[in-house]
Amino acid sequence: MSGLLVTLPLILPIVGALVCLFLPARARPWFGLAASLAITLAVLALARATVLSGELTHSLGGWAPPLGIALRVDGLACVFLLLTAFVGLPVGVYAAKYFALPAEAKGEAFLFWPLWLFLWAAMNGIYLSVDLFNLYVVIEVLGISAVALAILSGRPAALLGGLRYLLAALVGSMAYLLGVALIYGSFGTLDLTLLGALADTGFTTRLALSLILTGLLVKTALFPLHFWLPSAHASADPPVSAILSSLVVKASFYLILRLWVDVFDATLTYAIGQAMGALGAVAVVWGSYQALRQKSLKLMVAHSTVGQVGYLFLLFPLITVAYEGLGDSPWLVHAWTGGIYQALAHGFAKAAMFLAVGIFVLATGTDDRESIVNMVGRLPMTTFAFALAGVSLIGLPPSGGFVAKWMLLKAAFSSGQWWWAPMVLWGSFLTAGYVFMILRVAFAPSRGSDRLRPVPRVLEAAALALGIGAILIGFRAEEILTLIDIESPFADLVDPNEGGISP
Amino acid sequence: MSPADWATFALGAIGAFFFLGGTLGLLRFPDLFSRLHALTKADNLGLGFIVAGLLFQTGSVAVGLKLILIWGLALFASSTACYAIGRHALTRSGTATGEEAENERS
Amino acid sequence: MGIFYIVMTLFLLANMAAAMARVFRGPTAADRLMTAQLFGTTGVGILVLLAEAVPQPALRDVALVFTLLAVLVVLAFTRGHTGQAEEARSRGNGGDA
Amino acid sequence: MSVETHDIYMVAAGLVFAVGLGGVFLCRHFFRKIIATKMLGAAAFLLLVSVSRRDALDAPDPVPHAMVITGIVVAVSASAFALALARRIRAETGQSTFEEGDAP
Amino acid sequence: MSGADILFDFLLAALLVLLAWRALAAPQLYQAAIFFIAFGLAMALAWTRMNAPDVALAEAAIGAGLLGVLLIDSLAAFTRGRERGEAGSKHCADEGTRARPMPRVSQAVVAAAGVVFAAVWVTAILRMPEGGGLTAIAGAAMPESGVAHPVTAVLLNFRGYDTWLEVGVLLLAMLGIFCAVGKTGFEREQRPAHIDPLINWLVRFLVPLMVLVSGYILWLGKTAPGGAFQSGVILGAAGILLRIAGFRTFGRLPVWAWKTGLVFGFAVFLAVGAAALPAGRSFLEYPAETAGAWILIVETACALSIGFTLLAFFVCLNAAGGCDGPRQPNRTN
Repeated sequence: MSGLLVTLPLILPIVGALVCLFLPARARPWFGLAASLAITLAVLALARATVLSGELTHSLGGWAPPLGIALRVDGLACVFLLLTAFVGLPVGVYAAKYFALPAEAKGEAFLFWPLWLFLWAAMNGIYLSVDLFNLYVVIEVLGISAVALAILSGRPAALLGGLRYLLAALVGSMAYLLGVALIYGSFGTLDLTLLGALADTGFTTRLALSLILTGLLVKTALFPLHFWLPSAHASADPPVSAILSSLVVKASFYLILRLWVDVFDATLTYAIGQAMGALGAVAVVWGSYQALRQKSLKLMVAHSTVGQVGYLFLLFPLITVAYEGLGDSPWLVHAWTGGIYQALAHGFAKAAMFLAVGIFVLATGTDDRESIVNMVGRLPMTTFAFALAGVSLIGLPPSGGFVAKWMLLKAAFSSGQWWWAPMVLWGSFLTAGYVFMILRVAFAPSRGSDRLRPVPRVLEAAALALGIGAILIGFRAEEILTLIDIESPFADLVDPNEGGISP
Repeated sequence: MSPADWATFALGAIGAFFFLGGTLGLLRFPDLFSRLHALTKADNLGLGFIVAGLLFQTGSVAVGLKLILIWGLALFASSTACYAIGRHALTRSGTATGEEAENERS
Repeated sequence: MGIFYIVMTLFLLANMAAAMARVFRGPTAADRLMTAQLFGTTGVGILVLLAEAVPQPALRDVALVFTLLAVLVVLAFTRGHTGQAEEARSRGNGGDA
Repeated sequence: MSVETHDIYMVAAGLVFAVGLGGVFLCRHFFRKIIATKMLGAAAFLLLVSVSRRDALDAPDPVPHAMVITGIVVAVSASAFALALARRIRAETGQSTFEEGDAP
Repeated sequence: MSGADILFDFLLAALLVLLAWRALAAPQLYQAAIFFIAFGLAMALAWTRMNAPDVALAEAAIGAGLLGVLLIDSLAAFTRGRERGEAGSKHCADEGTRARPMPRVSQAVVAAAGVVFAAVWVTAILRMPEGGGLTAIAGAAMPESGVAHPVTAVLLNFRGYDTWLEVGVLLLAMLGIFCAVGKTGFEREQRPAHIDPLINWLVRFLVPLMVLVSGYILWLGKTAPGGAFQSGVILGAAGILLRIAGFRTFGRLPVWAWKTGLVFGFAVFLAVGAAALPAGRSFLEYPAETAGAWILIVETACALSIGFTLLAFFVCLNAAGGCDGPRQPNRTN
């Protein structure tokens, strides 16, 4: 029975995508939403089984590694599967309504559902797979479906952004594949678990690690490899932007995290960790600064992603000291959970933000920052959703973003790497800058005509649901931490008294 | 070396000679159509002699037939290709020199 | 006999490398395409020789597939260009969007 | 230590990769960029097969061969997609490079 | 290893690098395309030198045959329609098609970076541990795989999940191309072309032969190099040949038929794989006794679908930029 549980998050979206292709356009959203609901239920069942019985594995084709390919579910995988489902569901609701609007240029919107379900399958595939080459194939599925979604609108800007995205993704996956070839040549296996016991500090392994990391960093859009992200994310349709920004970059981040702790822990050094952290810190500052400068709403949110992705990488210097024998301290857990929490919080907040901005653009017909005057009076629900997302991005107290940043700060101080703390704070400060700049306009009294195009309530509700989600995960820290700890590399370090960090 | 080996050796050498001739022709001949002519020599005769030489080494009829099929196909494809290229060059430039203007360049 | 095959393949490979010069010089696209055609035939020659030398019978299948598909590129080329020329001649600049 | 076939192709793989990487960043036309990504793929495949040949000459490791066949098909699909995008951009805007001022 | 052997490998490897470089640095796009096709051919030879005939077959079919057609066909789209329009577009075409000479300083930097990379690379190769590989494990599992050829066993049984996803990538790329091209992709017909009598004759002879060879390669896969992909590509090539020659048979298919053709292989693979789950086996596990038969079914379905998809690539790519000059900007759908 566990076989069915483990494979359903993969099979369901793909079956959904194939069926969607043959349905008439009218029926697609309804079927797509039903499929999304089914996937969410399947993921919940899988998470429950994981909580009850610990790690689950499944050998595909009945062939165990190293010959065959295995799927493995642990706490980390569950957290990301759940994030995808709970962000994907409201975005799906939004998309169902959005693509039904009689907008001017709809492009090939009728392909949204098959592509989105394929993309969902690919993300789930990444969270489940523990085979280096299989991950390459899944990454390509992810990349191609993401680019196809990004160009749905058919506008020239989207096409150009999409092509740049595709080329960057291809370079990334080829660098990854070259690294995998070096690994296979060195160790003769592709299974992450087996490799974890074999990986060494040899020159070849180091080169393989750098190639694989570089490839994945391109896809995660870490500074300075983020050049493709703003144009691709800002030119897509709002639901697609939300998916790309909040979920797709997380999939390659997850993979880096997974390889970092499961495979290359022996190969890593203090210096590599510090370098990743440094890039992250620069990204935080650069992305936030660029976001401040943008006149276009969507570009601002896209640049904000570059900055927020930087936060994720502050995790690496903090967990890498462990491999230098500097200690088995409980603060490693803080760093680990802080990083994962940042991924969750950003996932919800960024989706909410893109959906809200999409509504603004829909209502005013322009992407200009100054056009949203008096939104608080005209579209209060959406403005509220935007504000909630902003609160989480800044890291103000009751939100998920606060928990993430608090834990990262705590880990930075207790590990003695205090220099990451000002980076976290400065990033928050800059984020507050662009969020409040938008809110200032939204709260300003309107000067001219107040006429807006009508916006369906469903769109606003979906954005608000995600905004509330970004805050809510700050309150549900207990459950999420329990899940993260299942088979976590730092599970034995958990101090039960330190577990919940309720604000 | 058996007589069959000698035959392979000799025919292979003739084939190689035609390949050399084809390449030299392609490089040295002044205009497109004479280069085309040189090319067909390599295609038809060069490969033909090599295949003929190899026929002496094959034990089974099936392998021999496959080799002949390969040669036949190459012959067929190259003559069609040359026809297409030639026709193309004629429609393009309208002259038989093939020296079409450098407008492929930009 | 082994050395004979390898010398032959070496010779054909060197031939191929030399023919590259025509791709540089052109001057027409047709010349470049002819060179590709010669590359293909030479490659097929190398493959059938290697099939005997290694020995690896499957290489004959590779050669077969090569010859079978070689003509496609040429036809794609002539179609793209002849079509363009004819089109330009017959109806001026009419787009077909 | 004697030089073996696989050593030669392993080194060639690295060089082809370097050429491809240079091409992706330095070439401006979409068409060349797409070809450059194909070079990167070819390099990775070359390395995979050449490491597979090291341990056995008569019975090579089938796993990398299968991986390369999979990889070739995947790479061709991605290239075809990129070509389609580039052609559409060309048809719609007349543009076949990224604009000046944009990142590569 | 004789000296001549090594010399051959050296020459071929050098040719590979040279062709790769020229394909990217040649001044004109046409040269680039021809060098790239030659590069594919050299790759196929390299595969045979490394005793990988399966890969060589795939490379011959895809790399040299099919991709060559797609590139050459696209080239025409990139170089045509240039004359129309203003200085701006001319500038664009000139800048784009021709490789620009680099400034001296950049050249030096690039060369230095290349030398450093090469040094790092050679060191890594020299220090690579002698990894075991999976030859022995795969060999031991062969009797249960249902086929006699190891590469086919890996592709369709041991690591069937990768292969299934790969067929999915083909389908997905097709959807992507469809997005890129727009809805008109299938509907837009070619101009009624005048079919040249000689080419007509060639096609009538070659297409049945291609179908025959495709079947032969598929059947071969069970015991020797060959199988679904190579076979599917040849099938696709047959379709493309028909298209190129001006036959329009496939353009008239209704959209649902196209969709079925694209999805067919992937769906059959999925169905066979998922049928194992209720029976208590793993996903994509075949019943032990009948594995061979199931693999043949999956392979046949995949070959048909792959052929169909590749043909669809070609047809749709043609619609992406087949016409001269810019298209009407505001398309309705």
